[in-house]
Amino acid sequence: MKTRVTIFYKDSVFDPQGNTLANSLRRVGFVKVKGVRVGKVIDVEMDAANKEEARRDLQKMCEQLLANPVIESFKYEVIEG
Amino acid sequence: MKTRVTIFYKDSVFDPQGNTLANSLRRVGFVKVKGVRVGKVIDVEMDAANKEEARRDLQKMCEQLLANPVIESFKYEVIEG
Amino acid sequence: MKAAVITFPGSNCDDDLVYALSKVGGFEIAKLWHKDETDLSSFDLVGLPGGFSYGDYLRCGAIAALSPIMQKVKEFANKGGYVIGMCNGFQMLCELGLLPGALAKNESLSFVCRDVSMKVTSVKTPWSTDLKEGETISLPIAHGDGRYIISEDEYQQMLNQGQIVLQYIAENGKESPNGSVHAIAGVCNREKNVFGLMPHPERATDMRSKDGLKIWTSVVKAIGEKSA
Amino acid sequence: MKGIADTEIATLEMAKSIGLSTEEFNHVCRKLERKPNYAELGIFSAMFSEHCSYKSSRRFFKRFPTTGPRVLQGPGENAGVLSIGEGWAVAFKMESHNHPSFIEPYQGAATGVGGILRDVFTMGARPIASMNALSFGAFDVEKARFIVRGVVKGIGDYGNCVGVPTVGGQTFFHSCYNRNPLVNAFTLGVLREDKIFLGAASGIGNILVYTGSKTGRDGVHGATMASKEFSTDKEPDRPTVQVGDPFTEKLLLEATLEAMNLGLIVGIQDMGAAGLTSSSFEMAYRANNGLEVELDKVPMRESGMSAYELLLSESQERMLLVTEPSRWDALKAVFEKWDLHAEIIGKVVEGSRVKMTFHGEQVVDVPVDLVTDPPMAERPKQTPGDIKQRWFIDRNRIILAPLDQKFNAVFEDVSFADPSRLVEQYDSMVGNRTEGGTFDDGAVVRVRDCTTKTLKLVMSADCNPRVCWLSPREGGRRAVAESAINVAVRGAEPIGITDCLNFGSPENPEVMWQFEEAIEGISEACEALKIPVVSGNVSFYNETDGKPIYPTPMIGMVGLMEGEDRLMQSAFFNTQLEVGVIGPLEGGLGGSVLAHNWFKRDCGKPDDTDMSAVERTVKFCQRLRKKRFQVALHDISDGGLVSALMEMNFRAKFKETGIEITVPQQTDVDQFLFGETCPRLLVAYDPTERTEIETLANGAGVKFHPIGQTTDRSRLTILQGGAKILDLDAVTLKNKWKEKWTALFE
Ligand SMILES: Nc1ncnc2c1ncn2[C@@H]1O[C@H](COP(=O)(O)OP(=O)(O)O)[C@@H](O)[C@H]1O
Ligand SMILES: [Mg+2]
Repeated sequence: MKTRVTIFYKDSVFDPQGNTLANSLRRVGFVKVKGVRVGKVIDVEMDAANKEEARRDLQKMCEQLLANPVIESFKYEVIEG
Repeated sequence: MKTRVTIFYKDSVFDPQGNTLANSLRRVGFVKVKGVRVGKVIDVEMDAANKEEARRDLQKMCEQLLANPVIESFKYEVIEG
Repeated sequence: MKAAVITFPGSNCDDDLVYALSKVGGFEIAKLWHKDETDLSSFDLVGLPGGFSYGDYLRCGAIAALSPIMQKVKEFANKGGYVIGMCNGFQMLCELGLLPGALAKNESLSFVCRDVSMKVTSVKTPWSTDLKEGETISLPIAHGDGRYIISEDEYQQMLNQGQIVLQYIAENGKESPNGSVHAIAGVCNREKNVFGLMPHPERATDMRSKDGLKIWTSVVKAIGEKSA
Repeated sequence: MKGIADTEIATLEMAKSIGLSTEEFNHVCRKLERKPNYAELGIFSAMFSEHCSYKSSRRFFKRFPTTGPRVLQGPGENAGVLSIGEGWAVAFKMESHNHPSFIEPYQGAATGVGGILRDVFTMGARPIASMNALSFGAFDVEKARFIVRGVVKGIGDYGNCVGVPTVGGQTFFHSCYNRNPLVNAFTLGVLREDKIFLGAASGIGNILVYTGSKTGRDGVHGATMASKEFSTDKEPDRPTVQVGDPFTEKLLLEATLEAMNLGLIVGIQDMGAAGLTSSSFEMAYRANNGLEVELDKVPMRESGMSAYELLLSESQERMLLVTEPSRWDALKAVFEKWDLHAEIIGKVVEGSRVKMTFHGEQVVDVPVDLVTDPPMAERPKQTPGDIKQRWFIDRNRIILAPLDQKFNAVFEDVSFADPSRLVEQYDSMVGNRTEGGTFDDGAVVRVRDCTTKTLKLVMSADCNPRVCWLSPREGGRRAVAESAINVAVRGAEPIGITDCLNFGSPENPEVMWQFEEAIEGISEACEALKIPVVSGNVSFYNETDGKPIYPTPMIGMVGLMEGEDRLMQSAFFNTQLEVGVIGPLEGGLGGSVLAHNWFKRDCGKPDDTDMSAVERTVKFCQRLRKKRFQVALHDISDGGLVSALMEMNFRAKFKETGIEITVPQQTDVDQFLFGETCPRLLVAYDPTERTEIETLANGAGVKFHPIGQTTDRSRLTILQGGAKILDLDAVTLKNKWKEKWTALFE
């Protein structure tokens, strides 16, 4: 089963990388760029019995290992059964 | 307009981060994990006139800056108009 | 001889390079700012220094590759001018397309700084005539993204053309400190006037090791021959 | 507290909820002759916090010797400054980032490095070397990994990116830090003696300029948080974690130094703890002037921010500076060159008040000294009732045990490990100033900036918390003595220190006792060595659930040497050396690694350091260097002589190096091998030079005894009366030592 986790800094947390990237994009001509946030995307391939189980596991993985709850927020989805 | 770019190493490029994460996940008990790939997700907020224009700009951004075609592949989408 | 050292926002080995070049002697050194669009044709050598241009955000060297001065660097290189990039400068040269391949995160996922041994693979470049083929030299490395990636075909081709200049020597059971393909530490373009390497020859001219000096004396010789 | 207007009149409840005591609130109301509003209350709450006010500690600083011929700037500024000759000077300081690093190890440690770098470059100095002193909880790989890795990566990523080499430090594991890790960061910079910049808002009519990153809500109330202890049952109110942006820091560093060079800056201070509040009030205070600030002008990252938030935000990489109006255009141009935004946010005025407006309303109007001179706290102190029990050490249980067990107890100690896997994550060479042999005793950095003479700086950060817990006075003394010796073994003269005093809650009388004792010890030692304390930092409230950490007065020592000669290093440089002890043959076991691991608790009374012996030893080392003897020198500290020997052996370049020593007659084996009295050194030299070294030692008034030699048999052999009492394979030992910390980083 193909699943995907996306992790970003929480909205209240400053994202220096996104900030620098937005400035750089504007500088090279993409003047319509208003803001950029950079995060991680983690594609996890797993042998889950069903989507429910996959989601339960993903939730736990995010809490335990993939994301840092102090500064990050996460989302996950099953892409393909 | 909210848009999202996702960038991964090409399949031919070894992804040490994904590899380490897969091992760690299995070590802490997620034995069903078969493989992990880690990439970047870049949310770009922009003032495009329409989705077409946004896509054109995203394509250019990826080619010029966001992705390195030697080792990476990219995808983009308009999330919300 | 005139050398240009280009400073980008976040460069931090620019002064180290100036120091090394002044140690080598004979250079009139100009520090240029990345926004300058100076014509470089009066220079004999252009150096892209190490550091963290733009904080290494997004990809090392990627944002710097879009700096205004980079078009001039490209023109200079395409006309045969000598260009060297160390560490972050190497990353910029790959991002610019002046060198083949790309540099990815170290396999260990950690930054690594130490003196490492490497073998001289090709002496048929302007950068390595003062070295001996097969010789082992020691240079410091300090990087988190030094894993050089290139296809096997390209590697073979580059090897045959003498473009593979330096390769790490296995240590502690690891083929290289960063996981580079074929333990590659430094490469040239086909014409050999552009050289990129992850180690820091500019940090090895006096105190720790003097092996870096030979790279500089090699190119000084090449410059002399060219103008003769 | 959300939803309270900046101008709402404060109540006692509000004051208490943000950390002010009833007395403090009343003091403010009395002096103001009115109740403060909410924005003003925020200012008092932050500035009266222990972290900013030093209310429990300040009165003790008088004890420190702070003067001397080299002192150009003592405590009281962003960093201390010492002259190093030839018109050059060094600015340095150490600072803690303990609480933030516990909450988010990576960002906490990273922003700690950012803060100390700014403290140094605001003085006009270019940072050329950093150190970090880390104390972690018990070495349990699974638990420790997250924090150790995060902290180390945070320090590395920040310092590496800015391009300041990390050249030294200390790493220590002990269960007393289980929930209170310590992250102390030290930075040293070089500057011209006559170009020292101060954090003073001088010159009526001058403008107040904000530059660097924009202000967000991050870390609102960080200073108050650092002044509270943690509790396990209640999640503390956590302010938004501050994220470090080393790239912006680098730009700020370059732009600031460039502006200083062009004469565009009158006064400058970074916005660290308590952000805009502390920087503006402290700058006004130092210049004896008032300020008028328009808060609407502060560049904001988030919308809808209140004055309260703008005042208390601890967003990173921000600077406040004062300049003449005529320099504004030039100043702005410098910052713009470096892609930084600068904004005029106010001006320097006569008088002694800071007034701030926001959205057209006056939100702050308070006297400067009411904020900067908070009421001091008189904390009671008390000697721990169990100190005598702590000093008890059951010697019989040690004496009767087999030597190999004792050796193992010391060898297996987790703090006795090859630090490579950790320190290689730091760029230790950027700047082309670092000499080889970094991370072995004192780190040597060349002041390349000075071209008229070869000047080298040697630095070391030291503290032995075990000793501090058993005897805080000796702990303070020994931290100074050991760091002085670490600097001396490379041949340098110690010239000054900075300190970072990490303790539990000052409301605990035993902690106050520890604090005062440690300061006494540091001061005695500095007086004996005739070196000043030029800067420092106090971190209280390092405790969880009422359990304080061991007192940890970390010392950052700076030494100076001149001339271009061979460096003394600690590694054995060949296999035919003779090895000798400088100092007493026996050391005390009180507070030793052996006692700790043997009894599973820290015990015994640590021997008092003989400071005059330290002074003589320092001189001896300097003379060794002057005589150009090729020697390896290493101090004996944690783990005693045996550990020091192994380190000299393991650091040797050649695999087969071994060592064979003999326990001298009438010497207690345990005290000889494992005792930790200070000062003791090991010296290795070519046997032909023995008499000369002996003469030198006699002349310097230090004891010297040859005890053995290096060999090419790669064994660690200890003989007594001709019999081998220990004989181990040195390669196996070395491999274990090398691998000890590997798992933390995999
Ligand atoms: N333990 C100490 N020893 C000597 N000086 C100290 C000590 N603690 C603080 N100081 C001095 O008091 C001043 C304020 O320190 P601090 O609040 O840590 O600075 P900052 O405002 O940069 O955080 C500094 O000049 C510092 O050198
Ligand atoms: Mg400060």
